[in-house]
Amino acid sequence: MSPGNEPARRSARDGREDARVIELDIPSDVQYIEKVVELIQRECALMQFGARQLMLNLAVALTEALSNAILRGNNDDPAKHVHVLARVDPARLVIEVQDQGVGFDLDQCTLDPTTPGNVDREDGRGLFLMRQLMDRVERFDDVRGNNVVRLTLIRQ
Amino acid sequence: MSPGNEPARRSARDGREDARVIELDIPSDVQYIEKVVELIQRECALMQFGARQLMLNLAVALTEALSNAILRGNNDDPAKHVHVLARVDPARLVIEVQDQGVGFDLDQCTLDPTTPGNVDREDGRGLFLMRQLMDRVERFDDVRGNNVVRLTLIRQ
Amino acid sequence: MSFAITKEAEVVVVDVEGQLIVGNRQELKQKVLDELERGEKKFLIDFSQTGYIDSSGLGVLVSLSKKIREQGGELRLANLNDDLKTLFELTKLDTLFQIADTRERALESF
Amino acid sequence: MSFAITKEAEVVVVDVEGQLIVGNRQELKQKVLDELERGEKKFLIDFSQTGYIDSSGLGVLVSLSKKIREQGGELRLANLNDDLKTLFELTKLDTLFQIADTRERALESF
Ligand SMILES: Nc1ncnc2c1ncn2[C@@H]1O[C@H](COP(=O)(O)OP(=O)(O)O)[C@@H](O)[C@H]1O
Ligand SMILES: Nc1ncnc2c1ncn2[C@@H]1O[C@H](COP(=O)(O)OP(=O)(O)O)[C@@H](O)[C@H]1O
Repeated sequence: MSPGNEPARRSARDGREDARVIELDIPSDVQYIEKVVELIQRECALMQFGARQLMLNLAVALTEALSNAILRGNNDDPAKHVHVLARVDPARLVIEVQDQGVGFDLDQCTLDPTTPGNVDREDGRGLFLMRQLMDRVERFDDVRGNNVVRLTLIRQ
Repeated sequence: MSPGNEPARRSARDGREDARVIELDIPSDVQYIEKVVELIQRECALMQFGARQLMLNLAVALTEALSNAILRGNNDDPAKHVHVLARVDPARLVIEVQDQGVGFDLDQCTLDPTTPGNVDREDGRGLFLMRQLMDRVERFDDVRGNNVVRLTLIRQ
Repeated sequence: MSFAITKEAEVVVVDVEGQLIVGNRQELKQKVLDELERGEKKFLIDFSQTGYIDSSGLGVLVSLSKKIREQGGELRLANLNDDLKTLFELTKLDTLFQIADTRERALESF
Repeated sequence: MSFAITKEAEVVVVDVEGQLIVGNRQELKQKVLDELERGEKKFLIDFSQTGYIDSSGLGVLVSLSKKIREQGGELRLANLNDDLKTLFELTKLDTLFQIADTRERALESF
């Protein structure tokens, strides 16, 4: 083992040790959203994420992902569940929000609410805000065919 | 199918439909406790549990169970996780708090903090309060040998 | 999360305490529509005690602004913090609403 | 969750805002011990803005009451709501502490 290897090894190990994972499974009811957001905010606050990332980027984007999962994916049916996996380390937060719906086309469904024809619409800002406020938004099917939206936020 | 069977069937079905289950998995850090309690309080508030049961019985007993799991069961090691399963229906709340420790003897460990010699102790009130504030407290090992504490609170 | 309604001179002032999100936006909508039905015309929504707003909260504000205008009334917003300002800018809703820095300025502007 | 410290006449008054639990009790303990080291002798902890207290929060109160007594000082508690009263009764801590119904009564009692 050459001494030159140590810094890299140490930092890789630190990265693993510093990572924190929270997992959550809730019935589809929008009344849970705020408390779930607060729990993940607490997790990120412990990882020194700044106030703006907690109160704007994370709070709004996660609220959008959860309400879409509850209302769109699961049709507001409390018998269906939403699963949340949040992994945070000093570099980034990655959240996966899984619903029991059939999924959707992320690009097709994302509107631009800032065009003159859209700016006074009442809906259609959710995916747009998620993509503006997160560094990365992805959608995929998990192994069981359930819809997953993955949000990534780089710590600043 | 005789008509006489219907009420029983219907009420059994209603019971299932009304039940709500929340599942949570958190790293061992007491900083998460308050947010977990708030999430389960919200769940019970949606099931019409009264303010006193939310703010006294549930809040204190669950805080005790979580802090024992984090500090006693998992030795405050954030790499170890605490798993929470909360099932609530209109009749009762049942919460299971699982840690990765070897367990303990519930009766042996429960002190009476009200005796003259104990009343000015700084510790030793957790299990006593859990048992005073919940209708039932049980401890057992799950299939993997992990320690589980189960709290039951009848709705009033 | 709650919505406190007070009356200052001719203006109905709503303080949004906590979040304005999918779980409570209907409550805000109903409270304002009730006042509108009672004949009130001037509305100020004050966000000094607000945490965050989601897209459905923004949607309710858009909907209320239309309904108030239809009745010949006016809606003003006040006290957006930096995070909320960003939210309105990202969605260009800062071009749709009349937004004042302070409650006093908003009240004067009617 | 925070602990606001003010001084009324000779008495150090601590308002416990939110919960007093395992995650923040050390902060309360340290704040009171700091005042004790500065030579303060009279302490009042006001629970009018408190949600709930867990066993480790109760433990900190017991510990503080001993430390304050050791320095020849006095500790009073005030404004326990019904839930908190039950908690003190269940643990018989109502026999250990001097508990006043209101802040005023507590201040007068020194
Ligand atoms: N989890 C989901 N499951 C199914 N469809 C979704 C999901 N999330 C978003 N969508 C689709 O994308 C559309 C746009 O979503 P969004 O931008 O959040 O606006 P809104 O929800 O206001 O319509 C939704 O109307 C829905 O058709
Ligand atoms: N989850 C747990 N795992 C292991 N031991 C436990 C657990 N919960 C409680 N205990 C044991 O029971 C004892 C009494 O617990 P408690 O009444 O909460 O008082 P305290 O935690 O203040 O000692 C603890 O000191 C510990 O030895």
